[in-house]
Amino acid sequence: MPSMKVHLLFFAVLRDMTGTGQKDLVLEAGTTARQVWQSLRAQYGQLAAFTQPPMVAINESYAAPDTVLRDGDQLAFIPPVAGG
Amino acid sequence: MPSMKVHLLFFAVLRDMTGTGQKDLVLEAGTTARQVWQSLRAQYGQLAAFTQPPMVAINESYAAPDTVLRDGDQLAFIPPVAGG
Amino acid sequence: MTYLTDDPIDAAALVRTVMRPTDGAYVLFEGVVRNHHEGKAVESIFYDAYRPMAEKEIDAIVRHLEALYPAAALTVVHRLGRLIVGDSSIAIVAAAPHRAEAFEACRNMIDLIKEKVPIWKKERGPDGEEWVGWQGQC
Amino acid sequence: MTYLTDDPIDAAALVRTVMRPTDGAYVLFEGVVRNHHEGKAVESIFYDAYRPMAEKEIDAIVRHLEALYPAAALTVVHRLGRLIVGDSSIAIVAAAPHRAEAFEACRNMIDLIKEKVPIWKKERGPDGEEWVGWQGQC
Repeated sequence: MPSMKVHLLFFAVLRDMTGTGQKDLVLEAGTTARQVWQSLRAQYGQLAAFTQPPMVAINESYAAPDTVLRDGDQLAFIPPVAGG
Repeated sequence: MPSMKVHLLFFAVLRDMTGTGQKDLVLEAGTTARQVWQSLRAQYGQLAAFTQPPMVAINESYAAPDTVLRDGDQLAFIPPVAGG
Repeated sequence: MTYLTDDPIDAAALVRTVMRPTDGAYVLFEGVVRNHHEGKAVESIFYDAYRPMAEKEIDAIVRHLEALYPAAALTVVHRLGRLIVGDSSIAIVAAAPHRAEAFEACRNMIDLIKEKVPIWKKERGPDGEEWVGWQGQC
Repeated sequence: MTYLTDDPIDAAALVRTVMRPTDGAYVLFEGVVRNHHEGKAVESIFYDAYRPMAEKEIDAIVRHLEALYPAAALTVVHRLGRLIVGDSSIAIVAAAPHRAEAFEACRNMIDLIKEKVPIWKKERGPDGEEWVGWQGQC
Protein backbone atom coordinates (compact mmCIF):
# COMPACT_ATOMS: atom_id res chain seq x y z
CA MET A 1 0.00 0.00 0.00
CA PRO A 2 1.43 3.41 -0.90
CA SER A 3 2.54 5.62 1.98
CA MET A 4 2.43 9.41 2.54
CA LYS A 5 4.11 11.95 4.74
CA VAL A 6 2.09 14.13 7.12
CA HIS A 7 3.50 16.89 9.32
CA LEU A 8 1.86 16.87 12.75
CA LEU A 9 1.83 19.95 15.01
CA PHE A 10 1.18 20.09 18.75
CA PHE A 11 0.07 23.19 20.65
CA ALA A 12 -0.66 24.17 24.21
CA VAL A 13 -1.66 21.26 26.44
CA LEU A 14 -0.85 18.74 23.69
CA ARG A 15 2.65 20.10 23.30
CA ASP A 16 3.16 19.78 27.05
CA MET A 17 1.77 16.23 27.11
CA THR A 18 3.76 14.96 24.13
CA GLY A 19 6.87 16.95 24.97
CA THR A 20 7.24 18.12 21.38
CA GLY A 21 5.89 20.76 19.03
CA GLN A 22 5.92 18.69 15.87
CA LYS A 23 6.40 15.27 14.40
CA ASP A 24 6.76 13.84 10.90
CA LEU A 25 4.51 10.87 10.26
CA VAL A 26 4.67 8.27 7.52
CA LEU A 27 1.14 6.94 7.07
CA GLU A 28 -0.65 4.49 4.83
CA ALA A 29 -2.69 6.16 2.10
CA GLY A 30 -6.29 6.58 3.26
CA THR A 31 -5.46 7.36 6.88
CA THR A 32 -7.82 9.84 8.53
CA ALA A 33 -7.11 12.49 11.18
CA ARG A 34 -9.15 10.43 13.64
CA GLN A 35 -6.92 7.42 13.05
CA VAL A 36 -3.85 9.53 13.76
CA TRP A 37 -5.45 10.57 17.06
CA GLN A 38 -6.04 6.93 17.99
CA SER A 39 -2.39 6.11 17.38
CA LEU A 40 -1.36 9.06 19.56
CA ARG A 41 -3.57 7.72 22.36
CA ALA A 42 -1.72 4.43 22.16
CA GLN A 43 1.60 6.25 22.27
CA TYR A 44 1.00 8.88 25.00
CA GLY A 45 -0.54 7.64 28.22
CA GLN A 46 -1.98 11.04 29.14
CA LEU A 47 -4.15 10.95 26.00
CA ALA A 48 -5.44 7.40 26.49
CA ALA A 49 -8.65 8.58 28.13
CA PHE A 50 -9.59 10.86 25.23
CA THR A 51 -11.49 8.55 22.91
CA GLN A 52 -12.73 11.46 20.81
CA PRO A 53 -10.16 13.73 19.13
CA PRO A 54 -10.20 17.51 19.76
CA MET A 55 -10.97 19.80 16.83
CA VAL A 56 -8.88 19.01 13.77
CA ALA A 57 -7.05 21.43 11.49
CA ILE A 58 -5.59 20.40 8.15
CA ASN A 59 -3.36 22.90 6.36
CA GLU A 60 -4.42 25.70 8.75
CA SER A 61 -8.16 25.22 8.34
CA TYR A 62 -10.68 23.39 10.51
CA ALA A 63 -11.62 19.99 9.07
CA ALA A 64 -13.76 17.01 10.04
CA PRO A 65 -11.95 14.31 12.05
CA ASP A 66 -12.79 11.72 9.40
CA THR A 67 -11.12 13.67 6.61
CA VAL A 68 -8.68 11.47 4.68
CA LEU A 69 -5.19 12.93 4.85
CA ARG A 70 -3.10 13.58 1.78
CA ASP A 71 0.62 13.50 1.18
CA GLY A 72 2.25 16.70 2.46
CA ASP A 73 -0.64 17.71 4.70
CA GLN A 74 -0.01 19.68 7.86
CA LEU A 75 -2.18 18.25 10.61
CA ALA A 76 -2.93 19.78 14.02
CA PHE A 77 -5.23 18.82 16.86
CA ILE A 78 -6.77 21.95 18.37
CA PRO A 79 -7.49 21.79 22.11
CA PRO A 80 -10.38 23.96 23.33
CA VAL A 81 -9.40 27.50 22.35
CA ALA A 82 -9.10 30.22 24.97
CA GLY A 83 -8.04 33.39 23.18
CA GLY A 84 -9.19 36.92 23.87
CA MET B 1 -51.69 89.07 45.64
CA PRO B 2 -48.19 88.35 46.95
CA SER B 3 -45.36 88.22 44.41
CA MET B 4 -42.21 86.08 44.15
CA LYS B 5 -38.89 86.21 42.36
CA VAL B 6 -37.84 83.48 39.92
CA HIS B 7 -34.51 83.25 38.14
CA LEU B 8 -34.97 82.12 34.53
CA LEU B 9 -32.12 80.55 32.53
CA PHE B 10 -31.88 80.18 28.75
CA PHE B 11 -29.65 77.67 26.97
CA ALA B 12 -28.77 76.74 23.40
CA VAL B 13 -31.43 77.69 20.86
CA LEU B 14 -33.44 79.55 23.49
CA ARG B 15 -30.48 81.69 24.46
CA ASP B 16 -29.96 82.54 20.78
CA MET B 17 -33.65 83.37 20.28
CA THR B 18 -34.01 85.51 23.38
CA GLY B 19 -30.56 87.06 23.09
CA THR B 20 -29.85 86.46 26.77
CA GLY B 21 -28.72 83.73 29.14
CA GLN B 22 -30.83 84.67 32.12
CA LYS B 23 -33.59 86.89 33.36
CA ASP B 24 -35.06 87.75 36.77
CA LEU B 25 -38.82 87.49 36.88
CA VAL B 26 -41.26 88.88 39.42
CA LEU B 27 -44.35 86.68 39.32
CA GLU B 28 -47.64 86.38 41.10
CA ALA B 29 -47.75 83.61 43.66
CA GLY B 30 -49.21 80.46 42.10
CA THR B 31 -47.62 80.98 38.69
CA THR B 32 -46.62 77.73 36.93
CA ALA B 33 -43.69 77.02 34.60
CA ARG B 34 -46.18 76.65 31.77
CA GLN B 35 -47.54 80.13 32.40
CA VAL B 36 -44.00 81.54 32.25
CA TRP B 37 -43.59 79.85 28.87
CA GLN B 38 -46.80 81.44 27.60
CA SER B 39 -45.59 84.90 28.61
CA LEU B 40 -42.27 84.24 26.80
CA ARG B 41 -44.22 83.35 23.65
CA ALA B 42 -45.98 86.70 23.85
CA GLN B 43 -42.65 88.46 24.30
CA TYR B 44 -40.45 86.64 21.71
CA GLY B 45 -41.90 86.28 18.23
CA GLN B 46 -39.73 83.25 17.40
CA LEU B 47 -41.39 81.31 20.23
CA ALA B 48 -44.96 82.24 19.33
CA ALA B 49 -45.53 79.02 17.38
CA PHE B 50 -44.53 76.78 20.30
CA THR B 51 -47.77 76.35 22.18
CA GLN B 52 -46.30 73.57 24.32
CA PRO B 53 -43.26 74.33 26.45
CA PRO B 54 -40.08 72.23 26.11
CA MET B 55 -38.96 70.14 29.08
CA VAL B 56 -38.89 72.11 32.31
CA ALA B 57 -36.20 72.13 34.98
CA ILE B 58 -36.70 73.70 38.40
CA ASN B 59 -33.64 74.05 40.63
CA GLU B 60 -31.60 71.79 38.35
CA SER B 61 -34.09 68.91 38.24
CA TYR B 62 -36.68 67.97 35.64
CA ALA B 63 -40.20 68.99 36.68
CA ALA B 64 -43.69 68.94 35.22
CA PRO B 65 -44.68 72.08 33.28
CA ASP B 66 -47.65 72.65 35.59
CA THR B 67 -45.49 72.76 38.71
CA VAL B 68 -46.25 75.87 40.75
CA LEU B 69 -43.11 77.96 41.14
CA ARG B 70 -41.84 79.13 44.50
CA ASP B 71 -39.97 82.23 45.56
CA GLY B 72 -36.28 81.92 44.74
CA ASP B 73 -36.70 79.07 42.23
CA GLN B 74 -34.30 78.69 39.34
CA LEU B 75 -36.30 77.86 36.22
CA ALA B 76 -34.98 76.61 32.88
CA PHE B 77 -36.67 75.44 29.70
CA ILE B 78 -34.71 72.53 28.26
CA PRO B 79 -34.74 72.27 24.45
CA PRO B 80 -34.36 68.75 23.03
CA VAL B 81 -31.03 67.52 24.39
CA ALA B 82 -28.25 66.44 22.03
CA GLY B 83 -25.29 65.44 24.17
CA GLY B 84 -22.92 62.56 23.58
CA MET C 1 -18.30 64.63 40.48
CA THR C 2 -16.77 66.53 37.58
CA TYR C 3 -18.03 64.93 34.42
CA LEU C 4 -17.72 68.03 32.23
CA THR C 5 -14.53 69.47 30.80
CA ASP C 6 -13.52 72.25 28.43
CA ASP C 7 -10.30 70.46 27.50
CA PRO C 8 -9.46 67.62 25.10
CA ILE C 9 -10.31 64.21 26.52
CA ASP C 10 -7.48 61.83 27.42
CA ALA C 11 -9.20 58.45 27.08
CA ALA C 12 -6.17 56.39 28.05
CA ALA C 13 -5.85 58.34 31.31
CA LEU C 14 -9.54 57.78 31.95
CA VAL C 15 -9.10 54.03 31.47
CA ARG C 16 -6.25 54.02 33.99
CA THR C 17 -8.43 55.67 36.64
CA VAL C 18 -11.03 52.92 36.30
CA MET C 19 -9.22 49.59 35.96
CA ARG C 20 -8.85 47.32 38.99
CA PRO C 21 -6.71 44.14 39.15
CA THR C 22 -9.95 42.12 39.21
CA ASP C 23 -11.08 43.47 35.82
CA GLY C 24 -10.72 41.18 32.84
CA ALA C 25 -12.03 43.63 30.29
CA TYR C 26 -12.99 47.18 29.64
CA VAL C 27 -15.05 48.84 26.95
CA LEU C 28 -14.26 52.40 25.95
CA PHE C 29 -16.77 54.40 23.94
CA GLU C 30 -15.83 57.71 22.38
CA GLY C 31 -18.22 59.97 20.53
CA VAL C 32 -16.34 61.88 17.86
CA VAL C 33 -17.28 64.90 15.74
CA ARG C 34 -17.92 63.54 12.26
CA ASN C 35 -17.92 65.51 9.03
CA HIS C 36 -21.60 64.97 8.21
CA HIS C 37 -25.06 64.95 9.80
CA GLU C 38 -28.29 64.11 8.04
CA GLY C 39 -26.73 64.68 4.66
CA LYS C 40 -25.08 68.00 5.51
CA ALA C 41 -21.36 68.71 5.79
CA VAL C 42 -20.16 69.54 9.31
CA GLU C 43 -16.96 71.44 10.09
CA SER C 44 -17.28 71.96 13.84
CA ILE C 45 -19.73 71.62 16.72
CA PHE C 46 -20.29 73.92 19.67
CA TYR C 47 -21.42 72.03 22.80
CA ASP C 48 -23.43 73.97 25.38
CA ALA C 49 -24.72 72.66 28.71
CA TYR C 50 -26.72 73.56 31.76
CA ARG C 51 -23.61 72.66 33.69
CA PRO C 52 -24.71 72.07 37.28
CA MET C 53 -27.79 70.17 36.17
CA ALA C 54 -25.80 68.16 33.61
CA GLU C 55 -23.35 67.14 36.34
CA LYS C 56 -26.23 65.98 38.52
CA GLU C 57 -27.97 64.10 35.72
CA ILE C 58 -24.78 62.30 34.69
CA ASP C 59 -24.07 61.41 38.32
CA ALA C 60 -27.57 59.97 38.65
CA ILE C 61 -26.98 57.84 35.53
CA VAL C 62 -23.64 56.60 36.84
CA ARG C 63 -25.22 55.64 40.17
CA HIS C 64 -28.16 53.96 38.44
CA LEU C 65 -25.79 51.86 36.31
CA GLU C 66 -23.53 51.03 39.25
CA ALA C 67 -26.60 49.56 40.95
CA LEU C 68 -27.60 47.71 37.77
CA TYR C 69 -24.07 46.36 37.12
CA PRO C 70 -22.53 46.03 40.59
CA ALA C 71 -19.39 44.30 39.30
CA ALA C 72 -18.59 47.12 36.88
CA ALA C 73 -16.49 50.23 37.41
CA LEU C 74 -17.72 53.19 35.36
CA THR C 75 -16.65 56.66 34.42
CA VAL C 76 -17.48 59.30 31.83
CA VAL C 77 -16.26 62.71 30.66
CA HIS C 78 -18.16 65.03 28.33
CA ARG C 79 -16.34 67.88 26.63
CA LEU C 80 -17.98 71.28 26.02
CA GLY C 81 -17.14 74.24 23.79
CA ARG C 82 -16.09 74.24 20.15
CA LEU C 83 -14.87 70.92 18.72
CA ILE C 84 -13.68 70.15 15.22
CA VAL C 85 -14.03 67.00 13.11
CA GLY C 86 -12.14 64.16 14.78
CA ASP C 87 -12.36 65.63 18.29
CA SER C 88 -13.93 63.43 20.97
CA SER C 89 -16.98 64.92 22.65
CA ILE C 90 -17.50 62.11 25.16
CA ALA C 91 -15.58 59.16 26.56
CA ILE C 92 -17.16 56.41 28.64
CA VAL C 93 -15.22 53.57 30.25
CA ALA C 94 -16.84 50.47 31.72
CA ALA C 95 -14.50 47.92 33.30
CA ALA C 96 -15.63 44.58 34.73
CA PRO C 97 -14.35 41.12 35.61
CA HIS C 98 -16.27 39.77 32.56
CA ARG C 99 -16.94 41.42 29.23
CA ALA C 100 -20.73 41.17 29.09
CA GLU C 101 -21.23 43.66 31.91
CA ALA C 102 -18.62 46.02 30.49
CA PHE C 103 -20.36 46.11 27.09
CA GLU C 104 -23.84 46.47 28.53
CA ALA C 105 -22.97 49.16 31.07
CA CYS C 106 -21.09 51.20 28.46
CA ARG C 107 -23.87 50.98 25.89
CA ASN C 108 -26.50 51.78 28.49
CA MET C 109 -24.53 54.80 29.67
CA ILE C 110 -24.27 56.50 26.29
CA ASP C 111 -27.94 55.83 25.55
CA LEU C 112 -29.04 57.37 28.86
CA ILE C 113 -26.74 60.37 28.52
CA LYS C 114 -28.07 61.13 25.06
CA GLU C 115 -31.61 60.87 26.37
CA LYS C 116 -31.45 62.77 29.66
CA VAL C 117 -28.53 65.14 30.11
CA PRO C 118 -29.06 68.87 29.34
CA ILE C 119 -26.31 69.25 26.76
CA TRP C 120 -26.88 70.74 23.31
CA LYS C 121 -24.89 71.00 20.13
CA LYS C 122 -24.81 73.60 17.39
CA GLU C 123 -23.36 72.27 14.16
CA ARG C 124 -21.42 74.57 11.86
CA GLY C 125 -20.98 73.77 8.19
CA PRO C 126 -20.62 75.54 4.85
CA ASP C 127 -24.34 76.39 4.96
CA GLY C 128 -24.28 78.01 8.41
CA GLU C 129 -25.09 76.93 11.94
CA GLU C 130 -27.94 74.97 13.44
CA TRP C 131 -28.92 73.64 16.87
CA VAL C 132 -29.38 69.88 16.55
CA GLY C 133 -32.80 68.53 17.51
CA TRP C 134 -34.63 71.86 17.35
CA GLN C 135 -36.54 71.25 14.15
CA GLY C 136 -39.14 73.93 14.71
CA GLN C 137 -40.66 71.97 17.60
CA CYS C 138 -40.05 71.56 21.28
CA MET D 1 -2.78 40.77 7.89
CA THR D 2 -0.76 40.78 11.08
CA TYR D 3 -3.18 40.42 13.95
CA LEU D 4 -0.72 38.79 16.36
CA THR D 5 2.02 40.54 18.29
CA ASP D 6 4.57 39.67 20.95
CA ASP D 7 4.73 43.26 22.17
CA PRO D 8 2.53 45.37 24.47
CA ILE D 9 -0.59 46.66 22.71
CA ASP D 10 -0.90 50.39 22.02
CA ALA D 11 -4.67 50.81 21.91
CA ALA D 12 -4.60 54.55 21.18
CA ALA D 13 -2.41 53.95 18.14
CA LEU D 14 -4.79 51.23 16.99
CA VAL D 15 -7.72 53.65 17.25
CA ARG D 16 -5.86 56.20 15.13
CA THR D 17 -5.34 53.65 12.35
CA VAL D 18 -9.08 52.99 12.15
CA MET D 19 -10.87 56.33 12.50
CA ARG D 20 -12.17 58.11 9.39
CA PRO D 21 -13.62 61.65 9.29
CA THR D 22 -17.04 60.10 8.68
CA ASP D 23 -16.98 58.18 11.97
CA GLY D 24 -19.05 59.55 14.82
CA ALA D 25 -18.08 56.91 17.34
CA TYR D 26 -15.75 54.10 18.11
CA VAL D 27 -15.85 51.29 20.62
CA LEU D 28 -12.58 49.89 21.95
CA PHE D 29 -12.56 46.57 23.76
CA GLU D 30 -9.50 45.40 25.64
CA GLY D 31 -9.18 42.04 27.31
CA VAL D 32 -6.93 42.34 30.34
CA VAL D 33 -5.19 39.74 32.51
CA ARG D 34 -7.11 39.73 35.78
CA ASN D 35 -5.91 38.44 39.12
CA HIS D 36 -8.45 35.62 39.41
CA HIS D 37 -10.15 32.87 37.38
CA GLU D 38 -12.86 30.54 38.64
CA GLY D 39 -11.96 31.30 42.25
CA LYS D 40 -8.19 30.84 41.84
CA ALA D 41 -5.55 33.56 42.09
CA VAL D 42 -3.75 34.33 38.82
CA GLU D 43 -0.34 35.97 38.57
CA SER D 44 0.40 35.69 34.87
CA ILE D 45 -0.85 34.04 31.70
CA PHE D 46 1.12 32.52 28.84
CA TYR D 47 -0.64 32.84 25.49
CA ASP D 48 0.19 30.29 22.80
CA ALA D 49 -1.15 30.18 19.24
CA TYR D 50 -1.11 28.23 16.02
CA ARG D 51 0.10 31.45 14.47
CA PRO D 52 -0.53 31.15 10.73
CA MET D 53 -3.94 29.56 11.31
CA ALA D 54 -4.84 32.13 13.97
CA GLU D 55 -4.01 34.93 11.52
CA LYS D 56 -6.26 33.33 8.91
CA GLU D 57 -9.12 32.74 11.32
CA ILE D 58 -9.01 36.30 12.63
CA ASP D 59 -8.89 37.62 9.08
CA ALA D 60 -11.96 35.56 8.20
CA ILE D 61 -13.80 36.99 11.23
CA VAL D 62 -12.85 40.55 10.25
CA ARG D 63 -14.08 40.00 6.70
CA HIS D 64 -17.29 38.39 7.91
CA LEU D 65 -18.02 41.36 10.18
CA GLU D 66 -17.10 43.90 7.51
CA ALA D 67 -19.77 42.29 5.34
CA LEU D 68 -22.26 42.27 8.23
CA TYR D 69 -21.53 45.90 9.23
CA PRO D 70 -20.52 47.61 5.98
CA ALA D 71 -20.39 51.08 7.54
CA ALA D 72 -17.93 50.01 10.23
CA ALA D 73 -14.14 50.04 10.19
CA LEU D 74 -12.62 47.23 12.25
CA THR D 75 -9.29 46.13 13.56
CA VAL D 76 -7.88 43.80 16.19
CA VAL D 77 -4.55 42.84 17.74
CA HIS D 78 -3.95 39.81 19.96
CA ARG D 79 -0.82 39.63 22.08
CA LEU D 80 1.02 36.34 22.69
CA GLY D 81 3.64 35.24 25.20
CA ARG D 82 3.75 35.86 28.96
CA LEU D 83 1.48 38.60 30.29
CA ILE D 84 1.06 39.77 33.88
CA VAL D 85 -2.02 41.09 35.69
CA GLY D 86 -3.12 44.35 34.10
CA ASP D 87 -1.59 43.60 30.67
CA SER D 88 -3.91 43.70 27.68
CA SER D 89 -4.14 40.47 25.73
CA ILE D 90 -6.41 41.77 22.98
CA ALA D 91 -7.63 45.09 21.65
CA ILE D 92 -10.51 45.45 19.20
CA VAL D 93 -11.59 48.74 17.65
CA ALA D 94 -14.85 49.23 15.77
CA ALA D 95 -15.49 52.70 14.35
CA ALA D 96 -18.66 53.72 12.54
CA PRO D 97 -20.74 56.75 11.62
CA HIS D 98 -23.29 55.72 14.28
CA ARG D 99 -22.72 54.02 17.62
CA ALA D 100 -25.02 51.01 17.25
CA GLU D 101 -22.87 49.41 14.57
CA ALA D 102 -19.68 50.14 16.48
CA PHE D 103 -20.98 48.43 19.62
CA GLU D 104 -22.40 45.44 17.77
CA ALA D 105 -19.38 44.84 15.55
CA CYS D 106 -16.99 45.08 18.52
CA ARG D 107 -19.02 42.72 20.69
CA ASN D 108 -19.47 40.28 17.84
CA MET D 109 -15.74 40.32 17.12
CA ILE D 110 -14.62 39.35 20.63
CA ASP D 111 -17.28 36.63 20.84
CA LEU D 112 -16.17 35.09 17.52
CA ILE D 113 -12.47 35.32 18.36
CA LYS D 114 -13.01 33.55 21.66
CA GLU D 115 -14.98 30.85 19.89
CA LYS D 116 -12.90 30.16 16.79
CA VAL D 117 -9.28 31.28 16.87
CA PRO D 118 -6.58 28.73 17.80
CA ILE D 119 -5.10 30.61 20.75
CA TRP D 120 -4.61 29.07 24.16
CA LYS D 121 -3.74 30.34 27.60
CA LYS D 122 -1.90 28.78 30.49
CA GLU D 123 -2.60 30.49 33.78
CA ARG D 124 0.05 30.65 36.46
CA GLY D 125 -0.84 31.22 40.11
CA PRO D 126 0.40 30.29 43.56
CA ASP D 127 -0.88 26.73 43.03
CA GLY D 128 0.91 26.13 39.74
CA GLU D 129 0.05 26.31 36.06
CA GLU D 130 -2.96 25.15 34.07
CA TRP D 131 -4.16 25.31 30.45
CA VAL D 132 -7.55 26.99 30.48
CA GLY D 133 -10.41 24.97 28.98
CA TRP D 134 -8.65 21.59 29.11
CA GLN D 135 -10.60 20.11 32.00
CA GLY D 136 -9.73 16.53 31.26
CA GLN D 137 -11.82 16.56 28.07
CA CYS D 138 -11.40 17.59 24.47
